[in-house]
Amino acid sequence: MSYELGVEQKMLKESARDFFSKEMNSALIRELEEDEKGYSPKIWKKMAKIGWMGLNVPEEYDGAAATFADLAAILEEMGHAGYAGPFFSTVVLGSSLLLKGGSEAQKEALLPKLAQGNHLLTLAYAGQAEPIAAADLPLQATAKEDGYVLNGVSLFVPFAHVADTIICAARIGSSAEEVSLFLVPKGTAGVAVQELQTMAADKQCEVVFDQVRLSRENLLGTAGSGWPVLQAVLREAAVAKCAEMVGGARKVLKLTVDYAKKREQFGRPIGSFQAIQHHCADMLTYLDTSALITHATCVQLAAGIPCDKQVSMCKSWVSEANRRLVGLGHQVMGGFGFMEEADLQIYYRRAKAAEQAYGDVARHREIVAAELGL
Amino acid sequence: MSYELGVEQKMLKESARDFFSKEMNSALIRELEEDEKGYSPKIWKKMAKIGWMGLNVPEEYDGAAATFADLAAILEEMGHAGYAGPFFSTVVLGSSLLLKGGSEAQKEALLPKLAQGNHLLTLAYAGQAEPIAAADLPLQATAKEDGYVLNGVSLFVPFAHVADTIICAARIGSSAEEVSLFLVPKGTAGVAVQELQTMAADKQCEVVFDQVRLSRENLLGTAGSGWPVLQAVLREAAVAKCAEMVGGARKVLKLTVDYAKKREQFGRPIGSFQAIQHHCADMLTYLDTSALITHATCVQLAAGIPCDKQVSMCKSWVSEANRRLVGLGHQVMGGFGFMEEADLQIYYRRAKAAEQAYGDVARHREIVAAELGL
Amino acid sequence: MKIPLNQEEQQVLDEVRRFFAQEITPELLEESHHLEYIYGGEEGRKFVQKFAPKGWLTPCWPKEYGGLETSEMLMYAIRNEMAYHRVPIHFAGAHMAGPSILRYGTEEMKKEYLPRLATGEIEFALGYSEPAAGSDLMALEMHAADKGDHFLVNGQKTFNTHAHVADYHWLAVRTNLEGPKHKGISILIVDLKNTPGITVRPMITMAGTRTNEVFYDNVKVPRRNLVGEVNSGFKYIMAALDFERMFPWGHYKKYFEEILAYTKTATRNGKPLAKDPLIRQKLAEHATELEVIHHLYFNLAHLLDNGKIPNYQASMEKNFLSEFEQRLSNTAMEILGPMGQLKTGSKHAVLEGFPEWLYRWTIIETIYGGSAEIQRNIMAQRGLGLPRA
Amino acid sequence: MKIPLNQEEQQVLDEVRRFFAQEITPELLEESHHLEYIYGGEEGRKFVQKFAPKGWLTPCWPKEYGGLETSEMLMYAIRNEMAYHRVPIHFAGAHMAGPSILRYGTEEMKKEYLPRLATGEIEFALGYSEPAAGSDLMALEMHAADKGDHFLVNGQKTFNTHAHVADYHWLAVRTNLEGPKHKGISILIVDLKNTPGITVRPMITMAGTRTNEVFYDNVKVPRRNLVGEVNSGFKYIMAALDFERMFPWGHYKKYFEEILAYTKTATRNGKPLAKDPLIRQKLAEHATELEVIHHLYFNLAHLLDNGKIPNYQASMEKNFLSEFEQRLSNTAMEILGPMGQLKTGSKHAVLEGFPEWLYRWTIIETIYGGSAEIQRNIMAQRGLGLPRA
Repeated sequence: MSYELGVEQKMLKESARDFFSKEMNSALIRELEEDEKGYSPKIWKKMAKIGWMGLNVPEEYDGAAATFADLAAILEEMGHAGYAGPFFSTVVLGSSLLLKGGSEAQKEALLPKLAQGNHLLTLAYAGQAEPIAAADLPLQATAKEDGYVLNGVSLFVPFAHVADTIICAARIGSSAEEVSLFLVPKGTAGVAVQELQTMAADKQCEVVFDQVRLSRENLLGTAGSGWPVLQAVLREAAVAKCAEMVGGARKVLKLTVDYAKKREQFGRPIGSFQAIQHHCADMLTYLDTSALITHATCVQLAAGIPCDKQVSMCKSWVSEANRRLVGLGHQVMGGFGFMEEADLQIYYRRAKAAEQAYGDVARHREIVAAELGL
Repeated sequence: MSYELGVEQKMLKESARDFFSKEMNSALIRELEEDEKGYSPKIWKKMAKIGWMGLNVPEEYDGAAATFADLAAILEEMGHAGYAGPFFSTVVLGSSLLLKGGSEAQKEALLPKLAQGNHLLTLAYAGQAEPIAAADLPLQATAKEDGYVLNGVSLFVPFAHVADTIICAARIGSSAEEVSLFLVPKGTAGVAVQELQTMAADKQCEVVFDQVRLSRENLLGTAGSGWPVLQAVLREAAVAKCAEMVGGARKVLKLTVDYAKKREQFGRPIGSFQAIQHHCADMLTYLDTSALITHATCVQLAAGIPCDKQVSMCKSWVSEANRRLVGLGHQVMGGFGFMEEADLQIYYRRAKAAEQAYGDVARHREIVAAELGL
Repeated sequence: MKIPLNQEEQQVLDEVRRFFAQEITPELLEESHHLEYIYGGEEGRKFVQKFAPKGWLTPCWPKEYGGLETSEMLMYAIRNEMAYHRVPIHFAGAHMAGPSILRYGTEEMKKEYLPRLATGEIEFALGYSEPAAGSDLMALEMHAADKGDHFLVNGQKTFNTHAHVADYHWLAVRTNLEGPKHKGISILIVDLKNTPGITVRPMITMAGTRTNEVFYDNVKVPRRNLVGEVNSGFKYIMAALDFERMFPWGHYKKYFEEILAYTKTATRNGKPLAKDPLIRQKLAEHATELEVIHHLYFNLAHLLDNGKIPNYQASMEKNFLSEFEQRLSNTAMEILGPMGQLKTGSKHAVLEGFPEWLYRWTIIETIYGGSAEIQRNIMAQRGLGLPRA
Repeated sequence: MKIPLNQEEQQVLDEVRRFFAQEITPELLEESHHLEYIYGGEEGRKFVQKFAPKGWLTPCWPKEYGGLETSEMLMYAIRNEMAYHRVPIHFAGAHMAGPSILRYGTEEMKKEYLPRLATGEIEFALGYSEPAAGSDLMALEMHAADKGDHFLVNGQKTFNTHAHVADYHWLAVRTNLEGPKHKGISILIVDLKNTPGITVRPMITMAGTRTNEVFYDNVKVPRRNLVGEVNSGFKYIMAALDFERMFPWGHYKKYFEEILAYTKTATRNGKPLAKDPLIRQKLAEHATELEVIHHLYFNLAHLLDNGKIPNYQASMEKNFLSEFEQRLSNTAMEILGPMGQLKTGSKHAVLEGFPEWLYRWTIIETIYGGSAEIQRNIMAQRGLGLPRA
């Protein structure tokens, strides 16, 4: 691997930066936090037109066949800009699930629509906690002659309230071999979606499955194949979150340093005080290390190299570094930073949500420990 | 409790400070680290003459019948001065074991001699780790018709190489009710003592018991009564170590602040740099909090109030605070502080030894957790 | 750990506890939380005016001004009990303006304000910070022109947290434009509700709580409302900051107990949280930190009761507590996992959504009332005598 | 994580590894440890002079001076491999004086020193610090009077770590007593073994390692030994510090692996350490930190290979690594418990007594080569453009 982005990634990243600097702004971020949908369909359409929804979709399904590292470049800029919307759930989760687990027919049916931005997806798999083993999955499937009946409550399902299809992981028994993924179209009887109010105002939902009848055609791929597909997608999601966090961290450091240079107290810029300088130096360290490890992990994922340990090192490191970085930003920006109108506090709330998503720090460290042979 | 020492404790403390400022010095500390005995018999005699060995011995055994808080006042000054010697093993461990566990005859036989400074004691109970349950004790006792046979290797026994009597904890089975304490006089056949070389050069020893035959008279108190006595003494020892650490921390902060005021770089005292000031402020916080919690815990111990949780909070807090304080001291004093000739490094090495003695941080936190009902 | 009170004082504290057990209503708690525990709301006033007349709000004040002439220790104990019960706890009047009036005010001023402060009848808002004067209070610019029998005040304040609920403003103004900055500041008492020319505008924090910016436009303040000597205000502010830097911590004891109780019953993926060694270590560590805070806090009372003014010790308590709050809030989020991010009122919210609110709120705490950096400067310079840069 | 090398370079690295596997002797390891991994001891010279002539010590140097003209990446990789194998790793000549001579020296000087540095034949000692000039290098006072064909040097240096084993001194002296301090410093090369008037005295650190104070008493240094321009020394020092701030970290990878292996087999009170969740978390954290260091380190090579001079990045790598070392050492002590305090040679000593030595040694690491505070200043000022005070 190189320590630099490839030419194409750089271009992608720059165009994404341009796009979001035009389309996103502080007022819109706040508006979307209050908005029922939680995203701007107008921006969504523009993004689709550029081709970002189909970024990691193969060309045969009208996608751009880009690598995971390319996708990460866009995600970083989304994190930087404070973008909110169903991109992560549709592209990082949805298209990847379809690609890794779907039948040819399912791919043909859904991927082109998705790539055009006309089909929103999401994934329901967690209950009150991140499931570690198959037995922890909150959704239970019962096999019937003509298909399956699903029951249970899944929580923290991003943008389920607007998704055209919810892909859900359900278990028949308690072993990994008994987990299947299902495609659940919007409006399926027995499915109730309700938004949760979360700190990051990020449209995580409760999805209740009450005697939901699904046919075999709703199975993503084949019965019993769900667990490894789910795990593979969750690993990518963890790293994708890191890319978002790196972008956010970069923005926070910029906000902070700009403030420290401008704000004067005791007759000089506060950025000339050693305590402030050292906070900023630590922030820079958190940012650079997060960017380095995320880049390296993306490269491995993109190359298809097995890298469970690497993924968990990345997610645990970036989650913690980012939380600390934003905390230091607040310490530097003081009263100005903790007002609702300061953008900093948005990144603070999102940092915690990102830390908790797809495995928290302790969970990923435990994976690393197991990979170390402990 | 009050947040101030009583009048008598203040006097004790001041006289101890005077005593050690006359008797101890940097050169002597270094000499004793290299010395075979590891202490100065001359100073020992002077301390005995003042009456410190009999400090917590009742008057009927020629002691001063002082409280644990009084003893802590002296220990703090010992920590401050960098005193080295068998005071802790003889007084904190030895006399307390005799008082809590010994028969009347044993007390009469040993306490007056101890109080006069003519009998050195120590305690052997640990193996390669701090024992948590009775089954973890490394010494095994087998009951015979005429007494017991002891086998096993105890480690980290302070000043065993000069002790007149080693009190050891041995188990017949693996339950707490099967633990007995034994008085093992110097020269007992089958007992081999060897100094270990430790980072703090603090005369911790290996004591090997190889078919050591002891009579029933060697039992401290009664058979099977050892575990609770041992635990009570170890709790006191943990807090006594805290008192030592507080004294050491006070000295380290003084060394550091004096240096920061005097040492100039970039045309001004380094103590005027904000980074140095903040290190010093954190050191002050570690010191004051350690002193406060140690004082409060000593008062409770002295009053005989059951306080297992308090003791463990104290030991875990002070151990960590002290380690961090000394580390910051090094960061402030830079190259000057890490030379062999700087006293700071002595406190650094001893801080780690004190942290590990009588339960480390994780061990004491686990006790606190259990006491919290977790 | 017990609080060192004499028997009589202990009885008062016991009585206070019984009173709280009986008198605290859900409406009070809701308002109190909504106002981030500042005094001045309707429910808060009803509640406080029931117990303050017993002398419990200002027990250590002289009897003639509504106190009980007890130790500071008792006052600290009661305040902390109030914090534990999550009733209003931030009294700019009783605990900052009041003690300053006691120390520096004229007899007339004492009689005018102290009894009403002691009973909770009136509340003050602090008027210190300005857009260009945060950590650097000395830089404040709000101008009060000396017009003989009154001052004419113009300018802007920010972060005046009580201003929308308080009756009076404890206002720092510049009365001398020449000479050293710290020698040109005075303190005025301004009737916030009956003085023309004052505009109070809300500023909302990331925790959803309100603070205010306050604009003075040719506001006339009678000369008799000048506290102490003219141009000596900075000295009074510094002394009062020492009062403010004594932060009760009972709410965090309570919060810790709630997390502990939750941990004892909850499971994650079928395993009891209470048996998770990482959680056990963290909670033990926090229990220990609470014990440390207990001593840092009551030691301040001890110093006062022995005729000493805590200064670096107050900074230490403030920093230790506020940094602890952030650690505790983060631990709670770790224990609760994704459930921790649910807000009050959301489906499935745990501990009534408090954890996510506190996770936001505690960020403010290391900044309010003097940032952690300023407190460390104070500890180093006042506590250890290290030289200024 | 793989190191980004091309195929040819990878082959060199593989060859280096094979060489190390065959050629490292216990005597070398003992001397190397005793000398805290600085170059200049007898065994070290024997060893290095076997492999340096292959170009492995200075692979990125021009071929004419003994290099292979490879990337910096390979040099970084080899240095780290050396650190992992605990052979001498601190070369004041090959890695600090050498690159400075390459950049600023005359052709004559290059020919005189570079080939001998590349083969490991000679070693330098840095002569920067003085009693009054530590973090504040600019304050150095050792005086070199310009006598035309030579300089006459008088004064004292401290913390000159290689001075007792090196052949030459890379000496910073004051050549102009007037004007700004940083414009009066020059660099001289001094033959330490054959120049009268030099006294080297040992200074022993808390880790038992040796550094030196060096006294110059009317020492004559030929003018041709002046590096670059007179009075431009401070610039050269700053540039060379950037080289010094690239710290290999292989020894700590090795140490981590040893602790990990120990943890997998050892028990405490009958329970396997490997199953202790606290230990699992800590070791996972450290494994992750090592991964981070890997990237911080090799990214420096990447920058150099792309024509950039790392500066704040070098400070970052130095700080991250040295602070990591302290965390790792402390974790080792926690895992080992009381056994960790046993010294090399003591009965029952674990991991040959390394843990307690490293616990002492790592304290020095956040200070040597520019304290952590200075590095943070650099990151803030050079990396983020924050203004000086």
